[in-house]
Amino acid sequence: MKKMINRVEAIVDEALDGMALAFPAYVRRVPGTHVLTRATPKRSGRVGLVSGGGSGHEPAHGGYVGYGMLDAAVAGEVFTSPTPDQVLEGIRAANSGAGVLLVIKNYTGDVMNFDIARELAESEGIMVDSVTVNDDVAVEDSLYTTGRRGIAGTVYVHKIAGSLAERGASLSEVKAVAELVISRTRSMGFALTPCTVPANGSPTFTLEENELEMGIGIHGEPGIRRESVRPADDLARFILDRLSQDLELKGPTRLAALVNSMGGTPMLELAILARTVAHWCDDAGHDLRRMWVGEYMTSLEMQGASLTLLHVDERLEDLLDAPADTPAFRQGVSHD
Amino acid sequence: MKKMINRVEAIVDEALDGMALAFPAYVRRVPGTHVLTRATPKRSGRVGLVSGGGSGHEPAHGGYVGYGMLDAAVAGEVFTSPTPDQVLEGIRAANSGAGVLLVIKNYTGDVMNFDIARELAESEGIMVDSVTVNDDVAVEDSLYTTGRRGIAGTVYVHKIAGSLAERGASLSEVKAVAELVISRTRSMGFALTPCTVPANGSPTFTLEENELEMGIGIHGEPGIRRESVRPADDLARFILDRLSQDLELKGPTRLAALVNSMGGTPMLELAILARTVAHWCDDAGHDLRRMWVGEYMTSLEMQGASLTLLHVDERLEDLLDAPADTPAFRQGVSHD
Amino acid sequence: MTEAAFLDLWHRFHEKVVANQEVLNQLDAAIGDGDHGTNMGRGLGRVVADVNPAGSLRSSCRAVGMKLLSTVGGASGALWGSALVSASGALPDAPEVNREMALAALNQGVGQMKARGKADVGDKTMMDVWIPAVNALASGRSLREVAVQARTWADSTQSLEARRGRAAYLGSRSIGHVDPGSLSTALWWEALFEVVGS
Amino acid sequence: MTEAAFLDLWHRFHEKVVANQEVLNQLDAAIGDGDHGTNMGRGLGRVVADVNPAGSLRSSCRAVGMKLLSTVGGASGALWGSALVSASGALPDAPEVNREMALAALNQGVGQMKARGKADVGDKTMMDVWIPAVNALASGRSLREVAVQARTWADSTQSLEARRGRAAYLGSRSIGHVDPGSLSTALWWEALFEVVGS
Ligand SMILES: Nc1ncnc2c1ncn2[C@@H]1O[C@H](COP(=O)(O)OP(=O)(O)O)[C@@H](O)[C@H]1O
Ligand SMILES: Nc1ncnc2c1ncn2[C@@H]1O[C@H](COP(=O)(O)OP(=O)(O)O)[C@@H](O)[C@H]1O
Ligand SMILES: [Mg+2]
Ligand SMILES: [Mg+2]
Ligand SMILES: [Mg+2]
Ligand SMILES: [Mg+2]
Repeated sequence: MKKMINRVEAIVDEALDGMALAFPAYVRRVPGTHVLTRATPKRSGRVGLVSGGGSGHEPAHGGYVGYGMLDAAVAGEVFTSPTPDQVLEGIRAANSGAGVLLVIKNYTGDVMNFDIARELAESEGIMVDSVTVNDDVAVEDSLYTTGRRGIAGTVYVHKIAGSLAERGASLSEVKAVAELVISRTRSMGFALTPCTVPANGSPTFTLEENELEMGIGIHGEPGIRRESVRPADDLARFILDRLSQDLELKGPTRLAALVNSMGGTPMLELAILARTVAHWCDDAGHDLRRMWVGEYMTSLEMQGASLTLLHVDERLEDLLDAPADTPAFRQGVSHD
Repeated sequence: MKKMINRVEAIVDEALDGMALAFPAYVRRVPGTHVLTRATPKRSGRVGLVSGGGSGHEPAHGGYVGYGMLDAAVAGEVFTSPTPDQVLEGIRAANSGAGVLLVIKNYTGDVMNFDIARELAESEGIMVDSVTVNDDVAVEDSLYTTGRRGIAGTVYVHKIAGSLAERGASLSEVKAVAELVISRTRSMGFALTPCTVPANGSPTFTLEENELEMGIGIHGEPGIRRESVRPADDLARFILDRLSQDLELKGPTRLAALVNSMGGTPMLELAILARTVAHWCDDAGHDLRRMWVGEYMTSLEMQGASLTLLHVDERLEDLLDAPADTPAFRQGVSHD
Repeated sequence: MTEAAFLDLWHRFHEKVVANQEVLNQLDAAIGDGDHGTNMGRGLGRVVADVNPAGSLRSSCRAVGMKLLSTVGGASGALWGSALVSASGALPDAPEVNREMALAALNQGVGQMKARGKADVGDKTMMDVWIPAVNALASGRSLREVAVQARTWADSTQSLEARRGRAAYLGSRSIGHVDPGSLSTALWWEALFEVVGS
Repeated sequence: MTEAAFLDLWHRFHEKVVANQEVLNQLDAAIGDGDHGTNMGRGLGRVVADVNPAGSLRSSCRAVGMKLLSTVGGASGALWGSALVSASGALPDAPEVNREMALAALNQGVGQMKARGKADVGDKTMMDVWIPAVNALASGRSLREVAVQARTWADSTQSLEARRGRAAYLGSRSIGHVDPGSLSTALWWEALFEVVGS
C-alpha cells in the first residue's frame, strides 16, 4: 500500500484539519470532533442539513458543506459509519432552531448510528428528521433485506434539499423534497480497479486485466457481478437502460445526469462517458437538462465510475440550478 | 491497460465532444477541430486568452474555458502538443479584435507548435503575443537547455491573466501580468504510481511498492530522482523548502498555494498535504492568503501530487480572487 | 459474576479480537468492507484503556457500551454499543450479579440488537450466534456448551445468503463465506466462558 | 530525384517507422513521454494516404510538410513539418530535381530545424543525425555511406546527456539511452538510400 499520508491512524483527523485549513472561508472543524460545519452559519431559523458517513468518499461529505448545501458533515473512519456522539455534534452545529434533517445513505451502520444520534438529539429538545437515500439499482430492493444502498445520487439530495432549506422552507417541506428526489434518483456503478482501505493495507478484491466489477457500492466491496471489460459506450448504455427501467420512464422525460468518478478515473475518461449519456438521452428523446461530471462520491483511489439519473420537473430543476458555494461544488457565479 | 474508453484513436475526439455535451452552458467545440471555446464569447474588444497542450491533463485546459479564464483551449493527442493548424483555430476563435495571448507550457513541442501557429495568425493580421510558463523547479534552469517545464502553476496564469483580460486590459498589460505571475510561481511534483498512455498500453515507468519518483513532469516521464516513500509531511516540507528557496523568499511573505492531484490521488490524501502546507506557512510566518486543493493539472490516472507557491501582492490577490465560471473552476458565488 | 470478572471479560475479548483481527478483516473483505476486525479492535482497545471499575455493574456495563458506541463505528458499533447500554438497565447498581439477572440483562441486550438491526436467525449476521446462545442458556444449557456451540453457529453462517448488513448487497455471492460479526460474537462467548468458568 | 521517388521515400519511411513503432515508443518512454513512434506513425500514415503527385516537387514537398505539421504533433511534428515547408521553397516547380538542388533543399530544411529547435550537434536530438548527414553529403560522400553512418550517429546519442527536448529534463539520467528522434531520422536516410540508390 502506497499512500500520501503520515500515519494510518491519523488520516481522518489530519484530512479534516486539512479541509478546514484549505477552505477557511467555507468550513471550520468543530473542535475535538469529526464534524465540519459552515464557517459562516446560515441565517438562524432555517432548517439545518446534516450528512456524513465513513471517510474515503471525498469530496463527500465535508466538501459539500456551505451555502446551498449542507450545514454540517460528520466523518467516520475510512468506510466506517461515524459514531452517534459525532453525529450528535453535527446535529447540534447545524441546528438553529428550525430543526435538522439528516441525509443518510442506506447502510445498516449509517442508519443505526444516525438513528441513535437522532434519539440523543431529540432528548436534548432538537427537532430532527431524516431521509435515507437508496439510489443504487444494482441491489434488489426488498422489505426483507437491508434494501438498496445509497451512492452518488445522495449529492442530488444535498443540493436540492439544501437549496430549499436555504430559501427558508420548513423541516417537513425540506424532508418532503428530499424524499421526492430520492424517489426519482437511480444510480449504478462499476470498478476497473479495487481500492485499498488504509487500515487493511491490501485491496478488497482483485481484478484481472480484462475484468471489471459491475454494481459496486462505495466501500470497496465487490459488486454484484464480475464482467469482461467492454467499451465505455456499452457500459454506459447498459447502466442507463437499467436506471431508466427502474425509474419506469415511459416516454421522453426531463432528466439530470451525474457522471461520477470512483476516485481514480480521470476526467478524460469521464468526458467519454458523458458523451454517451448525452447521446443515449438524445436517442430516447429525453430532455437532458443538466449534467454534472467529476468526482462527487468516491471510493478512495478506485478506478471506475457511476451514473445517476434524476427525473426532474420544473421545481426540482430550479432547486438543482440554484446557487451553491462549497469547497467542492459551486455554481451561480454572476458575470459582469 | 484498462481504461473507460471506446477506441484508443477516438479518445481525444470523444472527450472533447463529451465536454461540450456536458457543459453546453460553458463551452462549445469549434466544428471539425480540437478546440473548445466559450459558449458565450466574452465582450468584443477584449483580449483573448488561448492555452492548450497535449490531452491527459484534464481539467486542463478545456475545463478552464469560461468567464474569467480562457477563451479557447486547444487539445493535442494524449501528452502530445497540438498541431499549429489547431492552435490557429483556437487563436481565431479567441480573437475579437484586441489581440490574443497564448499561454504556453514550456515544452519544446508546445513552444514550437504554438510559435508556428502564432506566425500563421500574424500573417492573417491577428495580433498575437505569448508567455511561456516554466514553474517546475525540479529541472535546472539554463540558457543552454530547454529550460524548466511548465506544470500546475500554469493555472495561476490562466486565472490571473484571465481576470485582467476580462476587465478590459490591453494585450501588453495582460501579457505583463502573466509574466509577473510566471516570475513568482514555482512548483514541484512527485509520483507514487506511473500512468499509462493509451496509445502505448503500458506504464511509462515502474515503481516498487516503497518507491516514488520525485520531480516528475506531467507527461508520465520519469522524474529527476527515485526515492523511498516517506510521510506526506516530509514530502511536502521538502518540496516547499525547494520552492521557497527558488522564489528567494527572505522573510514572511504573502502566498497562495496549490495542492494539485496528479489524477489518481484522492482528495482525502490531498487534504493531508494541504494541512502541512498551512503548517509550513505558519512556521515560516508566511501569510497564506488562498489555497486551492484538487485536480488542476493531471497526468491521466497517475497517483501523486504537486505543490505550487505563488508570491502574491495586493493586485495579484485581487485578480486571483476575482470571479470565474468555467466547467472546472468556479468562484465568486453571491449568497443572498 | 463480579464487576472484576466483567471487566476481565472485555480484556480477554479484546485480546481475542486483536489475535483474530486479520481474519475478521478478511472475512469482512469477502462479503463486506474489510473493517470489522479493525473496528472492533479499535473500540475494545479504548474500552480496555479507559473503562475503570465503578463498584457497579450497571455503571461499568453502561460505560463499556458508551465507549463502544463512540469508538467502534459501523454496524457493529451501533449494535454492540446500544445493546450494552440497554442491558445495563437490567443490571443491579452493585458489584456483583447472579446468573438469573445476568441472563435477563443478556436478553435485554439481544432484544435491543434485534430491534435496532431488524435481523433474525438465518439473516447471516451476528444474530445467528446471539439468539441461539441466549436461548440455549435460558433453557439451562451450560456456558461451556454454549461457548463451544458458538463457533459452530458462527461457522454455519457460511452456507447462508445474507439478508441484513452490508453482505446482503452481494445476494447469493455472499454464500460460502463466514459472517465476520458472528465470528467475533463467538469470540465473546469464549472469553465469557474463560472468565466465568462453568 | 523524381517526384515519384520522392513520394515513394515517404511510403518507405512510413513502413520503417511502423515496423519500429514499438522501439521508438520505448526509447521515448525511457527519456521522454513514449509517443515518438505513435506520433510519426500517425502523421506518416496520413501523408501516405492523402498526398498525391502534383507534377511539382515543390508542391509535393510542401504538401508532405503541411500534412506532417497538422498530424504528427509534438516536437517532431513541428520540426519535420516546418523543415519540409521551408525546404520546398528551394525545390523547383517541376517533377524532377538534380543532386545539387536536392542538397540545397536539404540544407534549407535542416537550417529551419536548427533555427526552430535551437539544438546543435551534441544536444542528443535528431540534429545529431541531420547535421553530420548533410555535411557528409555536401563534402561529397555517397548516400550509401551516409545511410550506413546515420545509424551510427543515432547510436552515438546513447552516451550523450540531453540538452534539448523533453529528455533534457532528465539531466544525467538521460545518458545511456538512444534518442528516439535520431533513430527515426536514421530510418529516413535508409529509406532515401533505398529509393534513390547511390
Ligand atoms: N442489521 C444487522 N443486525 C445484526 N447484525 C448486523 C446487522 N448488520 C450487520 N451486522 C453485523 O455487523 C457485522 C459487520 O460489522 P462491521 O464490519 O464492523 O460494520 P460495517 O458493516 O458497518 O462495516 C456483520 O458481520 C454482521 O454480523
Ligand atoms: N529542440 C529540438 N531540436 C531538435 N530535435 C528535437 C528537439 N526537441 C526534441 N527533438 C527531437 O524530437 C524527438 C521527440 O519527438 P516526439 O516524441 O515525437 O515529441 P515530444 O517530445 O513532443 O513527445 C526527440 O527524440 C528529439 O530527437
Ligand atoms: Mg465499515
Ligand atoms: Mg509527446
Ligand atoms: Mg465492515
Ligand atoms: Mg515524445
